[in-house]
Formats: sequence, structure tokens, C-alpha cells
Amino acid sequence: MDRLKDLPTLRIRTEDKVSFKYQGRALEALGGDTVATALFANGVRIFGRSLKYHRPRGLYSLDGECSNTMMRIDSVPNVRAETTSVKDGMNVEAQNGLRRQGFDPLGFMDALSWAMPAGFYYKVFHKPARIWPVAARQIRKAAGLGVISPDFEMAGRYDEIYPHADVCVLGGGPAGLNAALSAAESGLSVILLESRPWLGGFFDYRSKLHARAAELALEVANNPGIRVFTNAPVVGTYSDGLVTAFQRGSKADCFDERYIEVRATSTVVATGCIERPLLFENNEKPGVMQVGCAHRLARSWGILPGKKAVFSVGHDLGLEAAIDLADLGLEVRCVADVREDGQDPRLVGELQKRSIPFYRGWVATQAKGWNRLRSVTLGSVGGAHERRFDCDTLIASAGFTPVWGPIALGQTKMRFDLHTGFFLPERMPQNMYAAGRLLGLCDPASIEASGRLAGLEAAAGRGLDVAARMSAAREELEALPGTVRGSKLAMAPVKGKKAFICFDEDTTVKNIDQALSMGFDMPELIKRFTSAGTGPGQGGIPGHNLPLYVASSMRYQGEVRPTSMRAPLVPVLVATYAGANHDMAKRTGLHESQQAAGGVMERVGVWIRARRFSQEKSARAEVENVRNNVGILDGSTLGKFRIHGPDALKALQRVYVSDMARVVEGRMRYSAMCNEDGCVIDDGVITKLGENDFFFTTSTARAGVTAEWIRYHTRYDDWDYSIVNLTDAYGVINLAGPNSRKVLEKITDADVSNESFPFSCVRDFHIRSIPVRAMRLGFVGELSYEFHVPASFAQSLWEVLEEAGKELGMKNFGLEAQNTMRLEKGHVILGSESEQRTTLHDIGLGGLWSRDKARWKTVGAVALTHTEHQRGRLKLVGFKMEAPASKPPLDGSPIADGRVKGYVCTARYSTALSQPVGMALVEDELAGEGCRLPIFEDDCGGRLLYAKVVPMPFYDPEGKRMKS
Amino acid sequence: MFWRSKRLWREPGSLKSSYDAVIIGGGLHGLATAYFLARHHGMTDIAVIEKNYIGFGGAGRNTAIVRANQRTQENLPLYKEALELWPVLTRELDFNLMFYNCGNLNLAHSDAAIKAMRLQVASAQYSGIDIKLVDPRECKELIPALDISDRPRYPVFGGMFHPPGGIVRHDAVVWGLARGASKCGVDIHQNTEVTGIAVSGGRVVGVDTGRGRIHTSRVLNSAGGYSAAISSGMLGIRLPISVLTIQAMVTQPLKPFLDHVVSSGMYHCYANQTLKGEVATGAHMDPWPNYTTQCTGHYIKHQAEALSELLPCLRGVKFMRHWAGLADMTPDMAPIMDGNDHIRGYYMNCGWGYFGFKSSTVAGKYMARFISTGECPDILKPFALNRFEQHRLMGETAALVSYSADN
Amino acid sequence: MALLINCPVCGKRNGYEFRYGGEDKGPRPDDESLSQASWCDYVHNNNCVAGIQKEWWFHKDGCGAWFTIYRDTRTNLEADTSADTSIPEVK
Amino acid sequence: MNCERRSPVTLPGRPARSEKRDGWNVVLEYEGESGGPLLIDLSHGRKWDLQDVDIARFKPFGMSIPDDPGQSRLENGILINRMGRTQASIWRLSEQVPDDTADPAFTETTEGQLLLALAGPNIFSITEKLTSLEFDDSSKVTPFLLFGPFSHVPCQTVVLSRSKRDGVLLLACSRGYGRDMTHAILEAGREFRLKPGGENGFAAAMKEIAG
Repeated sequence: MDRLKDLPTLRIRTEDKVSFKYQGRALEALGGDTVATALFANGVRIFGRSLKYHRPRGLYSLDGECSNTMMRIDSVPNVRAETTSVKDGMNVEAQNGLRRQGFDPLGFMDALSWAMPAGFYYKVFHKPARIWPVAARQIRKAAGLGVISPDFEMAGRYDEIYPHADVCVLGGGPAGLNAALSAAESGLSVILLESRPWLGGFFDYRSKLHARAAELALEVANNPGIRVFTNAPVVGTYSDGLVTAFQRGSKADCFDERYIEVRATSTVVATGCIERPLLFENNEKPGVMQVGCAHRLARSWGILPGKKAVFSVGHDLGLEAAIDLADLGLEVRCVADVREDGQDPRLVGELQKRSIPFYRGWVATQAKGWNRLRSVTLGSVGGAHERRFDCDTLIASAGFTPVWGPIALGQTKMRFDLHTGFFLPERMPQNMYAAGRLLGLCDPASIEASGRLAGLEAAAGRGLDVAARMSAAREELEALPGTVRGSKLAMAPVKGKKAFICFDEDTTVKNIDQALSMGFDMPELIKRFTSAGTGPGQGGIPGHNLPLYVASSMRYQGEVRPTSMRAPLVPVLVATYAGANHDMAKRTGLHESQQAAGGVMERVGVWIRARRFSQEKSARAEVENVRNNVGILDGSTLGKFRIHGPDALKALQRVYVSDMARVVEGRMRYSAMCNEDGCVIDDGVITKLGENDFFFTTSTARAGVTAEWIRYHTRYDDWDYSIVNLTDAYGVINLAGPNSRKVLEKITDADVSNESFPFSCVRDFHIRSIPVRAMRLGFVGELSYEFHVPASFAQSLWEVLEEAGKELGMKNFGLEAQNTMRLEKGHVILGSESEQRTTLHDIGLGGLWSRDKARWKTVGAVALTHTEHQRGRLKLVGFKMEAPASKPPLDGSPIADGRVKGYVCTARYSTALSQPVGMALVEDELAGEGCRLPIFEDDCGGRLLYAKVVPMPFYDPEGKRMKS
Repeated sequence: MFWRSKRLWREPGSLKSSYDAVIIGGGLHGLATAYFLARHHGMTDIAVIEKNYIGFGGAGRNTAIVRANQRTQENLPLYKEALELWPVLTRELDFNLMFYNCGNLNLAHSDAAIKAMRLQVASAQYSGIDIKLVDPRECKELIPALDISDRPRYPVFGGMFHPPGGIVRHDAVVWGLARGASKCGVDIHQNTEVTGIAVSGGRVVGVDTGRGRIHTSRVLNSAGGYSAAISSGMLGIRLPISVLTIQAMVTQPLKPFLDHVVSSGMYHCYANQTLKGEVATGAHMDPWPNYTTQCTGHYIKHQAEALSELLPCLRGVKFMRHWAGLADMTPDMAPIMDGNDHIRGYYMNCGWGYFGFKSSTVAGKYMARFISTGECPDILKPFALNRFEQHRLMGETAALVSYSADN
Repeated sequence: MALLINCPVCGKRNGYEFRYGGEDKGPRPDDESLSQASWCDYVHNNNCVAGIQKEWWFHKDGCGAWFTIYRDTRTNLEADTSADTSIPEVK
Repeated sequence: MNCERRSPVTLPGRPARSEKRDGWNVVLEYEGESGGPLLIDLSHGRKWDLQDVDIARFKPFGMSIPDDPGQSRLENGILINRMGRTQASIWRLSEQVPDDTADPAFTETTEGQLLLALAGPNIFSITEKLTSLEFDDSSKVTPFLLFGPFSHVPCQTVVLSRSKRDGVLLLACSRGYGRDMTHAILEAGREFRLKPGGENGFAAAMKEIAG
């Protein structure tokens, strides 16, 4: 198709040829084309098939208010062809069974529409019950628009930004541009978001206003206080000035789409209007399109919408478009205007000048044709007269509807305004200002003035003194033409069956009537019942007509309210929302060497740690090496804290169950923290550094919340103490095994003999020149040293130890080996041997609790008192299998004895004991020594395993090895 | 031909001055209780009073997933029966509730999670519920869109597959129960807000509403997110409940590619494809109490980040609609079903958190028995309120509470 | 919503930087004075006010302060309570 | 035996000049630094946490603690950041001054933190891709401290200087996040040609601030 040439408003670059594929055919487009305009220019008229009835659908609007033109583009489903720039090599495919234009094997569905009234599915397919699963499968197959392959990998680059501004202006039309300018001129920083690729809004494509749009756009571009994002649709507004949007990138950008989160003090909403569809028979036939669509198609893309057109409009922009398009070469057969009066006489004169028949108080009542429009019937609004016109295009629009999504999302109620026929906010949300067409203004000067005023209002809201300028702006606005009386016509005077209120869901006016008759009397409920407005068009088509139609129905008693707006206001790719999605994990200073040693790395909370050092899941070799020789483990993730200050001891008394006054320098003390329910939440060791100066460790999982916990539980006390989280400041290396002293002796001058550095003591010394704090702990039940080393030295210390341990055959061990060994010792890991409801008593650690410190109001102490002798609780026990040759039961298997009476926490094969051992939480009636535990593993087919309760620890019960 | 264009439920007109029982809340629990009372216990003089329209709250905001793989044996039979009730009610109500029995896959991303799942699976199996542990390869067979490689930050270690679960059309349940209850004589008063509960001599004597006093000797508080506020504000009974926002969203409709409900605790994410083809997803809660049902930008972004790793093909799919509802959370994530105790005639069914949909019909069934007889059925006894003061939390959450200052 | 919380140290910040710490219930009563019921009431029970409540917050991604604010649970907006003494202190 | 100290990060650049200092290998300059903003690893700089109810009584390095939380003070290469009512952090950004932190109210945190500097053009265009913290808040006077998340990780950030999108910013977070934080920043900075920079680049930027 030849494009119109030499229009100043054109947005295409004729010299810039783009080739793309549509349904396998190579087509040519021009630079600046969207996929939709390129297809239209290539003669494509049927863009898709409707969801339910498979009706042919064409280009209707250009801003993506409905699913008519959703395509599969480069394997991405449901892409809006109207808002996607065509690119070289793009592969465009139609969706929903449209194999070739004009033929659809499911086209007969349309003829069956009578059998599918609103709520159809609720009434059928459930009798007899067995047909439902079959029907459900068929419904699933028929539903859905696009196709996504499960192995689809989204190409492209996605990132995110979080800019700040004083004012965020939504919409780069004349009102938004003026708002941005007046706010920026007041000294405020402004962010302007515009969904189209260029600024100018509805000035941009109009012959007399185009130059003004360009002028404003230039002024904005030159203003350093205004940051403009074009191609950036707003997707959400939230309270407190948060606006989310995304931007489509161009070739020059480093992203394909970028998620934007703007934080601004004030928001100016200048999103303008979309057109309100006219409801008549076959109102969505290919060939029926909106005024702005037809007009912009010609003015911005140089494409005439058809050859012979009928206009059925309800506003002056429709008249202007008819005149302009006629001048550009469209044969305008006639113009019907639903308004009896109120038209701009100048425009009426222009129509007469061109001998275009003009029908006041007339409206389209029926469109005819199948794949293409053949004729249109117009009728008088009262229904008395009717005339038919042959044409290939019907340009139809009932009126305007403001794009009030950003305001409605700001949690305000919308009410119907009789004069404009708009839903307008009852009150503007805090710090939000509206300007331009969405207020009902239509006069270009008024729109600009309202924008200027809104910009100043935003400045005033930011606390600037602009009162004088504001009142001047207000006076200026008041002197200009005010809001325009809107068309209130809800429905053309026809009894049509196929007047579509929602294109996406194929919801007809008749369906709405059916819903009303069934007692669904609110737009929101009708939306749920008929699905109207729940389609991919995000309610753009039915958003205004549904409540208006419901209100005009006799059954509706309440106040007219539109259905709820929901973010995202336009559909947003999951990839775009995900943005950069940086993966932030913590690594210890030994990460690289652990990995190099073959460590199988896993996430453990925020950390990445080595589970084992071989593919063998039980890590048996690692266990045996520690038991018989010496092993080395990276324990750096352990929580580490210093607490100091006059009230440090008090704070520890509050959170630890033991009496912290008994912690002495040089020795460690093991204790636990409980929550108020008496449930154990953490354990670790406390060492004393000096008077009211302590160093303590926590479990890895709790390290991030320990300071918070202690501060929380002392928040009313005004105690003077300081906590420093030193978790990352120290690497921790655990040297364990009977030969560990031999390794240590080689590399330190300190006396590390059992006499001068016995079990449960802590010593500071140097290994080579590296300062360490060494603790003698026995978590794995062997002679063991835990070295706390400044994190920058951790790798060096590791290397020193490795070197020293080489001749003994020292090896790495990981969490799995540690787990087995501590189990053999009967040591618990919280979360593994405990759950939410497990108290200190339940887990057998009641001895840690010091009951004579009530004055400290120790967290959990009251519950520990209440539950100390409580029956019927799950208690932790050790068990061995009745058949020692049995495999260890699987972790998590219930103890089932008529009913579930507990479960296996951890069970492993113990090499040292040559049999499986385990710990379980069981009801106290089963907790006695010698009790039989029937274990029900998943998929055991009813064959239980039997264990018996035995005392713990299983291994080295006197603790000779760890104290040696 | 199919169509009888009749109202689904009666417009009851004016509020009567007395009813045998008043049910606060026209959500699923309230409607189900009314239905069972009227249909199975012969108590038909019942008013359901609803501040908005029926199904306005959690009933219409959940993502309609049903399953019976709870953790404890107190919960298991209840949810099992709930699952078995869908086809029964579809028949009884003569209304297609569209129970789509697609099965649920829960993913585990660590050995510890596998262990926790084994307890859940084996306990459920022991209670006669169909469920099994599956390995990553089987997960992939069930959900071809799943990424089981080591690319995600939390790779898939396995999962549990629960064939009897699925999804139900939540609005259909609301409308079907309303129609069923209404047919039996229950009056459903929409746009009627409770303003007080009148108690005299330790007995319920009436309910005050925006439209006047109703004399009654029995009242059920099943007001979902507002139950705790009603309880503490109108009766001075404070409950161990926090009312949190839970958000969910759907993508644009797609041809079927996700055949089961899939969920991951680690990613705080579940996804299922509705009969319309939309992928419904959600899971996380905003951890501060509020009654706004507002959505947040933070949340939808989080969800996109999670789905990008879990089901990477969804990166090419667009989110379309995002909404929120209220969840009344108890410390042990199990409900409070109790009553007729300190105040005779006062019953409560609340604290369901985000399990309120799947359990609604069975809770209604047993609450109806409770209300009609005044005797708590055995199956509900573990859900008594006093478990919190007796330090006997239910253990429905496997994990240690990672941290929650207010509990 | 874009919950903003006013941290006394850092100023207004994104609510997701914070952790909610419960209704303000005052200091815990002494161990001795707590029966099972009053213990439960202090530890577990809430008012769940649909309105303004005084509550604790912790700035976890920021300065690490615990502090109280008044917030309207119906709007999620911080309430200016300087002129209002009618908000009940929770027992 | 090799007892060197390691920074939490290794920047992906080729060092042109470096020196050994107190066990650390400090890169003074990377190849091809000129033009564009720099990301500089300063983790070897000593850092302290100072907490006390009467924090104003301390004069570390002869400097007084800023009065209000959020304020910082930079003198002779010592930066003091007032973190809260009772807390301040002290970062030694220059080697010239002797220690003065013996009081038990000080805890050395050098080892626990990653400390990075972003210096040069467009650095605030980079940070806005990682955080919603507002560095261009006109009510704040440089140098100032903002506590908050960068890519979800809690950070202490100090703006030393700013003009439009340019300036000098310090960022400290838990050492364990070193690798991922650096990666995220470099990724975000790619479109602005962010490069690894040596300590000299930071010194030059500091000189400019002082000058």
C-alpha cells in the first residue's frame, strides 16, 4: 500500500525499510511502524480470532485496549502488535487458530453462541459426574490465547532502575508536558513517563496542533530538571508516591525492557482518554475502528483506514477526523453523531462544505459482513429511523473514557459525573493531581492550562510558595472553555445478540442481561460471573461501558461504580518485572578453596557452604577420617557477636536460659535461647572477654536476627549495652580428630597440651603470625579446635593447616559428615531435632535453664515453668534399630502406632558403632528407654521398621575422646 | 435451552428481628455452615449477614487450590474430607463447582526440605491419602516447564506429588452454596454490617447490625479477616491472630502447558493454570497487619523473580492482574474452631490464614453440627483456642519459626 | 500500597526495609504474675484493630533500631497522633 | 609461610601497580582506568564500630563525632559516620594517621566488611539501578550516611561528594556478600563503562573533594 506522503505529522521513515515475517510470509515495513501498522499497510485486516466464538477481529484501537491484535512475536505469546515496534527479522504469527486469513476451523463456534449464555459452565457438564473430567480437558484446550513452550527461553536483556523526583508526571501529552514544565520551572525535579514512543499526546497527529506538540516536546527536552522516559507505560501507582512503569529499549539502549520504580513526592496524572466503544450489533467486525485509530493511522503512519467509510461518533474529535480524513482521500459516506446538539458549528460547516451528509442524533445500529465489513445500518437514537450504507470501514466511537487507572489505584472511589459522562475520582488521592482530558476538557488551550496548574499544585504540595502563580493559572483556566458535555448513550437502540461489551472474553450485552436476571447486580460481580473485563485488554474496552450499561438497566438500584482497577495497568512481562534479579549470596573466605577441593556447594540460608567432598551421599570417608585421623571444616558461617557495655550481662540474662553471671574468662559456656513459648530457637557458646564484655556464637541461621532479637526483648528496658555483629569478621576453621593436636603443634608456639588448653576452654594465640582465638569444642565428639581468625587471614590459615596436616593425611569434611558425627554424640541441631513447638525440656536440654533468675524476665522462662512437667508432649529420644543389620530409617519418617506419635529427626549409619542410630521426637509415652518405635516410611507398603529407645550419646558416652 | 434465568439466591428483603442463628460473614465458611445447618440439621431460620456482597473477601481472592497434604494428623482427616466433598457438593447443589483434579506438586530445594516432606507424605499416606515423594526427574515429567538444572539459586531436590488435589472455581462455590442455602430457607443479607454482639448472663442474645438488632441465641463469627477484630472489638475476646495481606496475580491466558499445581516453599511461590488458561501465582504474605487489601509493587516483582528461576518459560509471559486478600494467621497456622464455652451460643471459626478456601466446606459441615447440637464434634476438638495458653501449638509448620517478634 | 515507615534514625523509607514487631503491649509482666491465660494474652493475643494502632518496627535493612509508630491498619499510612490522645494504649 | 591477607573481592581487572601493605595486596592502579567511573576496593582500610550512650565524649583521631544520625565527617582521611543515637562507624581511608581506638567502646570491624568506592561520572545513574535510596536528597549535606539495601543487601553508604549524576560514594556491607555485590555493581555500571580502579584513583578523587 502506498503511504500518504509529506504530512508533517508522519512518524515513519520511508527510506528505512524493515523486513519481517508474518505467517511465514516476508513482508516489508517502514522504520517507525508498529507491527500493527505494518500489517495493516500490507493489507492484513483480520488480526486474530476471538477467544470463545472465534470471530474474526481486526485493528480497532492503536494503544492495545483489547486482545484483537495480540500476536505471537519471536515465540513470545500475546504481544500487543499495536505497541510493538516492528524490527528487522521479526517473526510475527497470528494466534488462536488463525492459520490463514479468513478461514478458521472453529469459526462455527459463533453460530453456537446461543447455547453459551453467561455462567454457562456452572450449569452444565457436571451431570453425570463422570463427564466433567473430560469436559474440563476440552475447556482447557479451547481456553487460552497464546502458546508458550515449556522449554521456551526468553531472550533479551532486562534490568531495573529506581529513580527519584519531586514530581512524577504520567502522560506526555499537552497537559503532562505543561505540568512537567511548570513544576520544573518552580525548581522541582520531574520525571515524565509516556507510553508512546514520542511526546505530544493527542496534539501530535492533529494538523493544527502538531507544531505546538513539537514545541512543547522541545522545551521539555531542553529543561534539565525534567527526565523523560518515552516508550514507558505506567503499570502501577501506589500510596506514598510510588509509581511503577517499564520502558521498552531501543537498539541504542543496554536493555530490551527495563523495570522502573519512581519515588516522587507528588504525582500528576495526565493520562488523557481512550475512546468508549459504541455498543451495537457486530460492533467489533474487522473494519470497525475507533476514531483515534483511523486518524492516527493516516496522520502518523500514512495509511488510510479504508476506501469508503461511515462515521458514527459522539464527539467533536470524530467530526474533525472525518473532515481531515476526507481531505486526505478517504471517501466519507456520512457522519452520524449521537448528540442532538452541542457540536462545534465550525466543524459542522466544514462537513457541509465537503457535502458529507451529517446525521445528528443518529448512531450505528448494525454492521454487516463476515470477514470484512460490507455495510452499516444507522438509526436515529430514538429508534424511529434507519438507513443502510455500503462501506468497508466504520469509524465508531461513543465518546471518551478517561484513563483513570493510575488514580483509582491510589485508593480512591470513582463516581459517575453526569456532565462529562466520566467516572471521576470522589477526591484525588493524597499528593496526586489530575490534568488534561481525563478531567473532561477538550479545548487545547484549556488542556495546556490545566497541565500548568497541576504542575504548580504539585509544587505547592512539595511546600513551595507558588500561590500567586497558582491563582493566575487557575484564573487562566477558568477563562477558557470548560469540560465538555459527554455522550451518555449506553447502547444503540437495537436488540442485538452480538453487541460486544468485552471483546476479549466475547461478552455480549445479552450476557450482561442474563447475569442481571440471576441476581448479579453489581458491575464487580457481573465481571466475575461473565468474565467481562478480565481478559488481556485489562478492561480497556468494557471498563466504562459495563458499569454504564448496568446502571442504565432497570434492575440496578445502587450507585454506579466501575469495577476495580488492578495493577499492572498494562500487561508486563515476567522477565521485565524480574529485572536484573541479581543473585546475592554470602560466601566465606574459604569458598574458593572449598570449591577447588571438590566441595559440593549448597545454599544454607544466605550462605553457600560445602555439604560434602565427594559424590557419595553419606560422606562416610570424611567421617572415618575425622574419627580416626584429622579433618578440617569451614565453619565460618557461625554467628559471632560481641556484646559490651554496662548492661551487657543483663541483656544476656534476658535472652539466654542459663545464668550468664557464671560465665568466666577463659572458659566457654554452652547455652540456648528460647522464644516466649519456651521453644528453643538458638544455641551457642558464650565467652567472657572482660567485665560486661562477652563474645558469643549463634547458629548460622540466627546470625542475621540475633542483634534484633536481643534489642527487641530489651526494648522497654533502656539498658546501656552495645552489640556488634562480627559474623563476617571472623573465619572459623574447625580442626577435628584424634590427630588434630599433632597438626596444631607443628604450627604454633602456644602450649596446646590438654593440661594447659583443656576441653571447653578458649585461648588466644598465634598460628605462624596469624592471630587466632581457639576454642576446644566437641560437636563431632573428637579432640577438636575451633579457630576464629580475622576473615582476611582465613585462607592463609587454611593453607597453613593444610600444609601441616598433609603428612597425616588430613582431609576436608563437610556438613553431612559433621551431621553424622554429631548425631553419634547425641548433639542436636535446632530445626533438625526440634520444630516450632519443641521446648527446651522436650529436647532434653532443660538442664541449661537456670530457674532462679526470674528477676531477669528471661524470654521463655514462664513457658518453661508451665511446661516442665507437662504430659503428652513430643520428647527427643535416641534409638537403635531392633535389627542392627537394618538400614537407617529415612529422616522424617513418622513413628506410627495406631496414629502418628512422633517422627524420626535424623538417622544415619554409624560406622563407629557398625549399626544405624537415630534421634526421634516421640510422644512421652514412647520416650522411655526400651520403648518400641514402629517407623512408617513413605511407600513402605505397610511394612514397618522397628527401633527401640536407647540412651544417648551413642558414641563415646563419657566424652573421653573430645576431652583427650 | 439450558437456561433458567432465575435468581441464584433469594433477595430476602427486610431483616427479620429474630433468627435461630446468625452467621457473621457471607464468605465460604459462613455460607457453608448455613447450608449444612439448613440442609442437614434442619435449622433453616438462619441469617447470613455480609458487610459487602457474598464472596467479597477471601472467598473470591484466593487462588482456588485444594489439597489434603497437611502435616499433622489433626489436620489431615479434615482436609481429606474436604477434598472428598467437592464432587458430593457439586451433585448436591446441582451447580458445577468445576473441581479440576489435576494434582499438586510441592517442590523441595534441600535435603532438609525432603525430610520435612517425608513426614508430611508418610503421615498422609498413613491417613490413607494418596501422595508420594518424587525425584527431580519425575518433577520435570509432571511439570515440563520446571527448571531442574543447577542454574536456579535453589535447585530442585525433589518434591511431593499429591494426585487428589487440584483447583476449584472459587466463585462457583460461593454462588452454589448461596443458592443451596437460600433454597433451604436461609436469608442472605448483603450490605449488612455487624456492629455488635449482645451478650446477657453469659449467653448470646442478639446481633446488632447497621440495619438493626437481630434477636438470636446463636451466633457464628466466620468473618474471615475481620473475625479477630469483631471478637476483640465487640466481645473483648482477644485472639492469637494477626491479619496480614496475601497477594496473588494472574498472567494472560495461555494454551495449557502447566498440568498440575506446582509450589515451592523456598521460593514463596505457587503456580497453577486455571481452566481459562491464566497462570495464577502467589504465596508470600506482607508481614504486617492491615485491612487494606492493597497490592505492592515489591511483591509482583518478587513473584517475577521467583518464577524466572522456577518456571523460566514464564519470562515470556505477561502479568495481567494483581490483587490481595486478608489472611487471619495464627501462630501455628492452624485455625480456631471453638465456641459455646465462656459465652453460651457464641461460636467462632477463624484463623484459617491462607488455608481457608480448601477447608471451607468441611469446616462448615462440622461447625453446623457443633452449632446445631452445642457439642463440639471430636474432629474439631484439637482446634480449640486454649491450645495456645497450654503451649500446645499444632505443629502445622515444619520449620522453626525463623523469626517473628510478635509471637 | 507503598508502605513508608518513618524510622527515627533514617527517615521515611520503604516499608520492606523493616520488620513488623507486633502491637505495642508494654513491658512483659513479671514472671510470677503470669498465669497461663495472662501469659497467653501477653504473648499471643492481639487487638487486631481496624484503625490506628501503636506498634513496633525494626529497621532491619538499615540502622537496626526498634521503634514505635502509630499506623492506621485501614490505610497503611502512618497516623499523625500528635494531637490525638484518644488512641488507647494497649493493656 | 604465606600469611597474606585477602580482600573479600578480586576485581576483574589487570593491576598496573600494586603494593603489599600490612599483609594486604593493595592495587594502586589498574590498566586502562582513564575515562568513565571507577569501582575501587578499599576493604583493607581499617574500620571501627563505636557504641556508647555518651558517644559525644569520644574524639577518635582528634575528631568529634557528628551530632546527628546520618551525618558524616571527613578529616585527614578519617571518616566518621554517625549511625544512630549511640553508634558511629569510623573508616580510615588514608594511611597517614595513627590509631586512636583503644577504648573498649571501639570494636574493629575491618575484617567484617566489604568497603567499596564508586567515583567519577554517572555513579548515581549506576546506584539507581541497584537501590531506591535517595542520594540526591537536597536536604542532606555531603558527606552523609545512608543505611539501606543495595540489591536487597543492607549497606552503609556514604556520599562524599556529588554533582548531578557524578560524585564519590562509599559502600560497606557484610564481607560475605563481596563477590555478588561487586558483580551486581559492575553489571549495573557496564552501560556507563564502570571499571575497576586502584587505590590511587580514590586518593585522587579525595584530593579533588578536599581541593
